Amino acid sequence: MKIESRHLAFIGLAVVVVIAMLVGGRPDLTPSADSVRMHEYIASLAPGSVVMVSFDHEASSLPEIGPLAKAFLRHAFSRGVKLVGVSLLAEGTGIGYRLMEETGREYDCEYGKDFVFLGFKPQWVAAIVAMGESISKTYPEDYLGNTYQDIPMLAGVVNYSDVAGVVSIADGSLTTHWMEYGHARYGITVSAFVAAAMVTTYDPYLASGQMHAMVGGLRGAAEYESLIGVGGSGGRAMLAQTVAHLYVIVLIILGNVVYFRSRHTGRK
Amino acid sequence: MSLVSAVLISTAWIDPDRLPVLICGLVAIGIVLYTTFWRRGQERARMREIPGLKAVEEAIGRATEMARPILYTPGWGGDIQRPTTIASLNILSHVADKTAQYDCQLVYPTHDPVIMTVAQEVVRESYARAGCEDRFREDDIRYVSSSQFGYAAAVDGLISRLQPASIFLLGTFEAESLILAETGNSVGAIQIAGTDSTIQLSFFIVACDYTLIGEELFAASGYLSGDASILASVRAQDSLKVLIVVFLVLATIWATIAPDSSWWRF
Amino acid sequence: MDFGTLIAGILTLAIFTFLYRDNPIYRAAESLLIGVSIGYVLVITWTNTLMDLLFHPLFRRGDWPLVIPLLLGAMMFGRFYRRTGWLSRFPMAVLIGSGAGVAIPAMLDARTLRQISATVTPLFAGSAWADVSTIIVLAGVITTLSYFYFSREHRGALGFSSKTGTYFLMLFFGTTFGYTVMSRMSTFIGRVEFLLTDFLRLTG
Amino acid sequence: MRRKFPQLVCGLIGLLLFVVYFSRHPIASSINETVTREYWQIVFAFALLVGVVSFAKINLQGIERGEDRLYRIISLVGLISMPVLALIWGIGTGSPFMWVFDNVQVPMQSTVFALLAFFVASASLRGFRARSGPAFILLLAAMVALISRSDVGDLMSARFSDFAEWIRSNPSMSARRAILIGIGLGSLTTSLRVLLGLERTWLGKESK
Repeated sequence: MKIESRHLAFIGLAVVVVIAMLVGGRPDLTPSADSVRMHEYIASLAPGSVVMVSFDHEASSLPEIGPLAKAFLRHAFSRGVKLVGVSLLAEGTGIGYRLMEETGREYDCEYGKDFVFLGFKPQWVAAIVAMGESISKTYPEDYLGNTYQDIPMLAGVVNYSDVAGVVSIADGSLTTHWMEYGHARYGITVSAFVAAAMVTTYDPYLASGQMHAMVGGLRGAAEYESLIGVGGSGGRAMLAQTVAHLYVIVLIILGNVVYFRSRHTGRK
Repeated sequence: MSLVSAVLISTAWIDPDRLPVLICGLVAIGIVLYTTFWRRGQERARMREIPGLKAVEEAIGRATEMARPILYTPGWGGDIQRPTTIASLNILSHVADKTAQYDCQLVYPTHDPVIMTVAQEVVRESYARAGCEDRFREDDIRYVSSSQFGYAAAVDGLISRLQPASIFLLGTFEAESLILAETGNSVGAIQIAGTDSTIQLSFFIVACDYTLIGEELFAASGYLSGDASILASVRAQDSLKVLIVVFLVLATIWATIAPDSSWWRF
Repeated sequence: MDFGTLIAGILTLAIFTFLYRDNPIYRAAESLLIGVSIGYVLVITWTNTLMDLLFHPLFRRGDWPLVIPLLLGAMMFGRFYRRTGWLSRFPMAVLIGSGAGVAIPAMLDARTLRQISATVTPLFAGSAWADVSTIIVLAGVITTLSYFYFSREHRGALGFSSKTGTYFLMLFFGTTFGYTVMSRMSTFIGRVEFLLTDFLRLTG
Repeated sequence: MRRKFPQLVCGLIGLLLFVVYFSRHPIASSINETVTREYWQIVFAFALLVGVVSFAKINLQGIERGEDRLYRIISLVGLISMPVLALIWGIGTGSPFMWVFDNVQVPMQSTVFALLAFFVASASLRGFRARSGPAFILLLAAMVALISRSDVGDLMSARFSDFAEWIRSNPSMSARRAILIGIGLGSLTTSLRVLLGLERTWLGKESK
């Protein structure tokens, strides 16, 4: 069995993360400006206003997206905001319904009165544009097969002008379509909870006002949880996350030490 | 003119919100057309070097010497409508010309059946031009899976089994980028990457030997093919950049003097 | 433990064996993943696209204009014979042409124009710190653009500007790397959680 | 004829969609929708069939030749079983089709995704060498981001996180913005070349 330096790096990572997960723990965090801005935005919505939430992610990123989605849903449900769930990805459909259902139950919210899940429509651009014209025509039925007109909370919700904003929960670039079509064409306010990897991609959109507010990554989820005062898995995984980050930093430093040493001996 | 546009707008044929885009688009198109058709014949300006380009020849030479295959893949993120994919196919055509000449195996896995179809056409033509169409193997240009990590697993497997001497990762990549680049590194391949996906660029820069950043990919396709029209459009893009910089500076000064102005907002 | 979790756990471990190197266990799992994922896409495309968008509207509702995409699609099959291979260029032409037509205004608007106007910010309107930020952003955009200027060799002022641009680019790539590490670690932590909690039941 | 005609179709339909973008007229919207929704999806679906057939063909030929027989059989069984399951029991929640998706495809996909964490580790060890000024900046920026997004940043000082945020939303954002502008221009010219027929790689280059 031939062990290379990369194998050692692999083993090290597995060991530190597994130990951190077994130990557990919950550190305190100072929320960043991004999280505070999102929190203020959701808190400013009047109870009873309707917000659309779009689950634009796949199953494979659930470990990161789940805590973000729950933090948002908890805040919205606790404020009495009514939520309309949709999904632009086939894989996000089952997950979106499950998340809304579970979180809604925590706050005694009733399906059909406080929240509803419409489900998935293919071709994201077409779906976004079609809803801009008419949501009921795009979704004649909800995810569970109820007719749109029979759902009490949807009475009077025709298109984006009857919705306070859309919150996209995304692991990739789908939020771009909400901004480039939903916002540019119909003027809907777009906010997003995104995977950390996407944060720098969306920065210019946030700076140009095409996006209203953004929270990113597990750290963002943990910050948001501390802002709304509930615990969640975002905080729980933060210890493992911190340890993993430190481990990567140690590797970077180690790599440079080896590099400069070999250069040094090479010169001699 | 203004009467015509007023009529068009009033009958809803032109969306007034999009008028600025239309005007800027026409100006940009005008500049591109002018550079392409009227200035094409002018002497070739001394272009700036792109480091990844020489490496392309080097990578092909290396594979030939070592008698090992070349692996070329356009990433999971693109489809045939994406300009990046088209630029990547241009470079593929150049690479295939060389592999046909030197009789070196070229393997091209892709996630998109349409890209597969076009790539087969491109490579077949290259082999025909070199007069050795019999050496072209359609199976080498293959569709693996549309699912992101199905594709990543398949290309990973190919890399570890074929042990290619050189790997080209040119196109639109998503999260699979680092999986491929690190596996390629573990088999000791020389790797040339290029993409417009900004997140993945950070990984390519860390893990690959040469990286074409964003627009460099478009320019590279022009340099390699030596196509005068592509080079002309690279020049047109440069003129547009100069215009943009002038605009930025002027508009910032203007906005500072007259903060209420808004002509610079699109 | 239910049967599904058992299978999922075994397959998870099989994929992880690739970290040591390519091996028969990984290869078997990889082959299965490729096959199943193609099968999944095939089924979803069949029901959501071919049935919902083409066959049902065409044959049940008599939506005859759909004959055009049907014909275009069928032309793709021309590829199976060398003599009819050129037929597949027509559907390709439609895809590529319409893609290009849509891309020109959309890219120009969302990527170029809006980003240009967002860069323009009045100076001396807020704090001194805000002005510093504004100037840095402006300098960053201009110098990075100059890095992508190809028509001339990068010497003199252009050389200085494009060199400065590389520093901005590296700052961006470094920051992005840092943020992306966070995502990647989260995913791995998720798999560890599955293995520890659901599969091995070591934590609750 | 075999090249010119497709070329013409490409240019005309491209021009049509370009024009349609600037209009809000119902006819324009419906053209836009018909092409992007119906044509793209349907043609892609047929192309997928072509891809699947060629995938099956390559594997069957491989099995005949005795190359990697076992693995190829596993792939084909996976490929065939999904449509068969869907055909017999449907694709609803709780169907065998979804069971295979949930317990076979999703865990494997997530795990391939999770491999990335390890490759991040090996790339960090190998790739971040402070060889030059820019390379040093790359390394430094990565470390600042890593620290600020863990708990350590808070322990050091709140100022540190603010500084990291400032870097992200100012100098770093400006580079990303310039890349975005450049890609917008690159896409514009490439697309234009396609429509004008100057870019013909997709047709296969003519033999000289």
